[in-house]
Amino acid sequence: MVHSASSSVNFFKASSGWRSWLFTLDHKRIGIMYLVSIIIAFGLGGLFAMALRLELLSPSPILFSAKEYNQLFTLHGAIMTFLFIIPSIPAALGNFLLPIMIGAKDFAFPKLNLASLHIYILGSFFLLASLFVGGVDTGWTFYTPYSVETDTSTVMTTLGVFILGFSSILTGINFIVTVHKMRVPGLTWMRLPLLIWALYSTAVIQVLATPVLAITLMLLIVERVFGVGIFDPALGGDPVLFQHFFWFYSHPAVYIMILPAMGVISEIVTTFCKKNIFGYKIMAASSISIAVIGFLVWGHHMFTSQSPLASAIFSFLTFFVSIPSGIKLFNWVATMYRGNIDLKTPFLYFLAFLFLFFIGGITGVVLGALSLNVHLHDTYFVVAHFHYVMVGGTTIAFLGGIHYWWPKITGRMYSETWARVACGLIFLGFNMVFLVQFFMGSKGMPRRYYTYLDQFQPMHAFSTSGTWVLGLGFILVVFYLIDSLLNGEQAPANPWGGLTLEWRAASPPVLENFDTPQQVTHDPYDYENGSIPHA
Amino acid sequence: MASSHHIVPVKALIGTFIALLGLTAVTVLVTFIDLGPALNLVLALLIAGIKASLVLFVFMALRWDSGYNVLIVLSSFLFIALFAVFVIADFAFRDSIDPIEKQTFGLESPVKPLSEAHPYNAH
Amino acid sequence: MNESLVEFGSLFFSKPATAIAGQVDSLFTFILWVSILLFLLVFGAAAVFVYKYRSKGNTVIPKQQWIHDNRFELLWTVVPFILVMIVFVWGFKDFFLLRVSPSYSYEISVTGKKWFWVFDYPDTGKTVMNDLVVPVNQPIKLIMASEDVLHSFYIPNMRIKRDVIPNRYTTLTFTADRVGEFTIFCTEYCGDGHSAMLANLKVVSKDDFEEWKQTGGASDDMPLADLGKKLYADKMCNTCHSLDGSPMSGPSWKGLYQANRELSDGSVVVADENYLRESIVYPKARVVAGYQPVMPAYAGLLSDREISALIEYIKEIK
Amino acid sequence: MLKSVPHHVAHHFEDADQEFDAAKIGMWLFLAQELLFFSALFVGYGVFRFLHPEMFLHASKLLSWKMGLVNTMVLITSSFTMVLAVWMTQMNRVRESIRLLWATAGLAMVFMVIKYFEYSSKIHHGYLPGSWFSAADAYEHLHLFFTCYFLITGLHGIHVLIGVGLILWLIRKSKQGLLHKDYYTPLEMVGLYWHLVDIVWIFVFPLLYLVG
Repeated sequence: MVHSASSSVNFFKASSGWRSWLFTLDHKRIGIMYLVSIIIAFGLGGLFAMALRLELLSPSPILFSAKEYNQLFTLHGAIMTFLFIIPSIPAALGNFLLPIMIGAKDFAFPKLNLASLHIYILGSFFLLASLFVGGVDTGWTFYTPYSVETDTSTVMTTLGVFILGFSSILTGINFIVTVHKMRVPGLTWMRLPLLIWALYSTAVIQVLATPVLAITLMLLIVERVFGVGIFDPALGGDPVLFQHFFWFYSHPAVYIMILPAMGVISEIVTTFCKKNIFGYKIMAASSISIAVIGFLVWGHHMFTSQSPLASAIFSFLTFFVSIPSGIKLFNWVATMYRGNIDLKTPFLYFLAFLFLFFIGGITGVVLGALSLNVHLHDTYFVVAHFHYVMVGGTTIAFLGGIHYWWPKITGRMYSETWARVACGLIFLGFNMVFLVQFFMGSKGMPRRYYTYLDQFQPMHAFSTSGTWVLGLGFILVVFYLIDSLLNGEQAPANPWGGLTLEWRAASPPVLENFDTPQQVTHDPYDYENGSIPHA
Repeated sequence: MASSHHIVPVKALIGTFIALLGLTAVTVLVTFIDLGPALNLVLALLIAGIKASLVLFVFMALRWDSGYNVLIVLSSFLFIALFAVFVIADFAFRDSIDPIEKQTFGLESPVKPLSEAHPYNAH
Repeated sequence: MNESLVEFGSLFFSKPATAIAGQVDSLFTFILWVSILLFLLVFGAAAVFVYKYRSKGNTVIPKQQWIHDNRFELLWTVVPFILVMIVFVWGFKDFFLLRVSPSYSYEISVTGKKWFWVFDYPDTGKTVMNDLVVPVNQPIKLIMASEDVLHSFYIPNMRIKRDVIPNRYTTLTFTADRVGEFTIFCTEYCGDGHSAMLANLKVVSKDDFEEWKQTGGASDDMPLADLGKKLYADKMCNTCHSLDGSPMSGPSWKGLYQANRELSDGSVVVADENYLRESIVYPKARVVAGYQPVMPAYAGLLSDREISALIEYIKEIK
Repeated sequence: MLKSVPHHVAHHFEDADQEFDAAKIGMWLFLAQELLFFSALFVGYGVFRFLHPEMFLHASKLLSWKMGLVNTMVLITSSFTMVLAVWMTQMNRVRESIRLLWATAGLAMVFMVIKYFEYSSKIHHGYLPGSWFSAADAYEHLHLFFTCYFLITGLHGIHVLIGVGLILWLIRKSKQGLLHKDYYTPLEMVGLYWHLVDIVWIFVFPLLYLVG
């Protein structure tokens, strides 16, 4: 057994050596390893994005060939989706926080948790190995028949994604079981922190949707290697069937990306307003309903390829997702009412999230409308929309979460000034890159274009210049966070005055999270009646 | 929480086993009665559904298990059903409105011919 | 020259060229104004809260917290629901109007290939590449199919788009309400030449269209080499063949004429007129070593004069 | 009587019940994802059957429904022996349980042997998926039926083989006395898995072998 007898040692110091990390069963160490991996993946995906935008500075080729450009955007998409956004909040922050926030010593299945990490690393190797064996140029969606006939190494990449899927499924199973069986006494379902509700809903999607992606990619590999004809029009198969299969996972996957972000935002807004969340029950219920409705709307990615009847049904159902998302937005704003608002960095990220998610959400409504979708589908409008949701939503919330729990995870404080500067740069840079893409897209600029009409150049150039501001912001974050690790002052157990269970633990937490058994007696954000730990 | 250890009575197991074998025979028999392809398929799926429920509820002891586990199984079957229905519906209604104008949703093209003697009225 | 999609002074959308396109845009305008209103409400409130309730350096817990109010929660469930349902019905209606084509539509068949478009006019037996010519105020029905991978046929000014799928016909319909020249894009990613898979839509008056059908707009008086230069761009040869010697998907045309070509089966052939002609019409017959046999056959797509023009042009590139 | 080795509850659980319930929910979730893993194949089957109903009718006659029936019976019986094995362990009759596990594994192998004969007959006649199809036949897309057939039964067959491996592992564990009436979680979990493999086959049989 890795765990030592003395449980009151901080988990960093409990044991040492690379084996004590790579084969640990401690959910906190696994969470940190995920965190490091996904930050590396994000850096790589970000570099690809910068290179792409650099190429698009000019309407004619400047840096890369068409093939290289296509491989760049494919890998940018695949890395950001499968290696960064999907595992970002659930696997990294969730792994670290979920057991602590429900007062458990660990996940229900620690070995399974470690296995998920190892599977994730294995899958990443396969995905990245495709870089060295011919690249992959299908776009992250792997649409047939192009993916079947391209001469690049589609099999290697899809195999990587297939393996990564199992990491996601096992994490999901572990999360659900842990929330069901490992809560401390008094922590009823209606007292769960909203992040836990969000992670729980996410896990449901991970378990029920990811296997469909796995079998779809398996079929793609079988199709490519053996030519069984299921997606091959020449053999009577149907390429649109692949799109159905792919989006049956990949649309719910969008909610794997955004739901945990919403959870993080709920945690931040309550703590920095010292307020109970407005409408707890409807917030929890909206997470679950987003997860469920999310399964029924995959066809809205296919309005230009499927039957008009199916399009109509999917468009109708799509609008139902906007209702719970809207409720969340309004409730966050209502939570601020008569609070005691502390404008620290995590709260700034909350405000940035609110703004960007609003734009992402409204443009989602635009795209849900059938007639407008026909015009905007596969243009930069879509590109801008999903970046507003995934970067403006998830990545901003992820950064907010990192800043919020950084003292808890590392036991160190970071520079508040630099953090605010970086937050501002990221917000500014992000809007520079993507706001202009809405205009471009609505005028008809198609996505995945290596060269484009000269008339779009000013807008493309402006967008590209934004990537430099955005990149600078991210680099700044890395710098002051590393500085905080080396020179930061010791963090107290509860620097922000949070009320949820993780703030009762030490910073950083001890080996099995708490020295003494915990008990919950109040609602998670009941500031009026609950007492702030270590206050 | 009550422990979910439940020992299924052996009689129930044997009964289920016999019922499963019997239903298998029924499935084969109904194939040889021609009820039209749709009804045959529905019947085959219905019998398979009963057999699957027997296995689920008795052999897998779902009947005595917690409600949550029942929910997991039911929701996965529900999602599979929706998956199948939507995809097949898409294939069934492909291009259904393009050739027809007035019959579908009472729609009429907003475009009116400039004159009755239209040069391209050939079709 | 095609009409520019980007206009000074307008943020969203290009200038519509069909009646229904304007209708589609008005839904966007509706959503835009509603969301601006919503934005002002939500962020106005947020700004007021941040300013009014910002911490004055203390950690006082606010008393009598407002944590729940059914009236408000109902309000922001029901109002957005009504709004999105309006958007749904509106979008649904226009979507079907965009889809239905009248029975007297003029039919044109469209074939997408890597990486160009072929338009067949069944009533005249006419076939053109990348230059779709249609009469104004006449409903047009495009019957589309792909010969290889997925493509998507997109005319931004008409607000229409539809995937073009191998082994299946999809249709697209529009009625241009003004004369002009517009851009057609491929919007479904289809490989290296995806972004070069452009075509032009020329909307002309009925008389001009009749005349075009007779003559085909062929430039009989243009010198062969000049015509070849024009075709090099119009027929998308430039997607795969460079003029400066750099290899793309296909061999460069620089110094190609009378050069020795090593073929994939090891034999060597001189690139004379006959070889060049064969390589245009049946490109897979003799493929140069080191290249994939990806070029589509242009048999039937180019007239004899056009083939000669291309060969003349190749001769000029040294 | 085999000597039983007491089970230690893992450190992060409160008691054995919590541990057992956790394992069970986890297993059911795993089974749910298994069902969805198979689902795309069935949806693909549904689409092609919808598009080519006569071809499917014709094609299913090319399969031997008798072999399918025998296999169905074999698999149902193996499910029954599996559930009895669990019951025996619950009664602390571990020796009988081991015998029943052997029976289950044996029946699974019988299933695979019949499958082998079916496959070789199809391969012999050229009834193969997609581009491998070489039989002369009246229907244009007949190979699509065999694409569905080989994909679904192939994936199912892999699951049967994994099941056999798991059953052998259980036999070993039982012999070591690790499974007894106070602790039989692995046995019950593998049992659930085995029944799921059975359920999949219950749908495969009428859909592939008995098309109207």
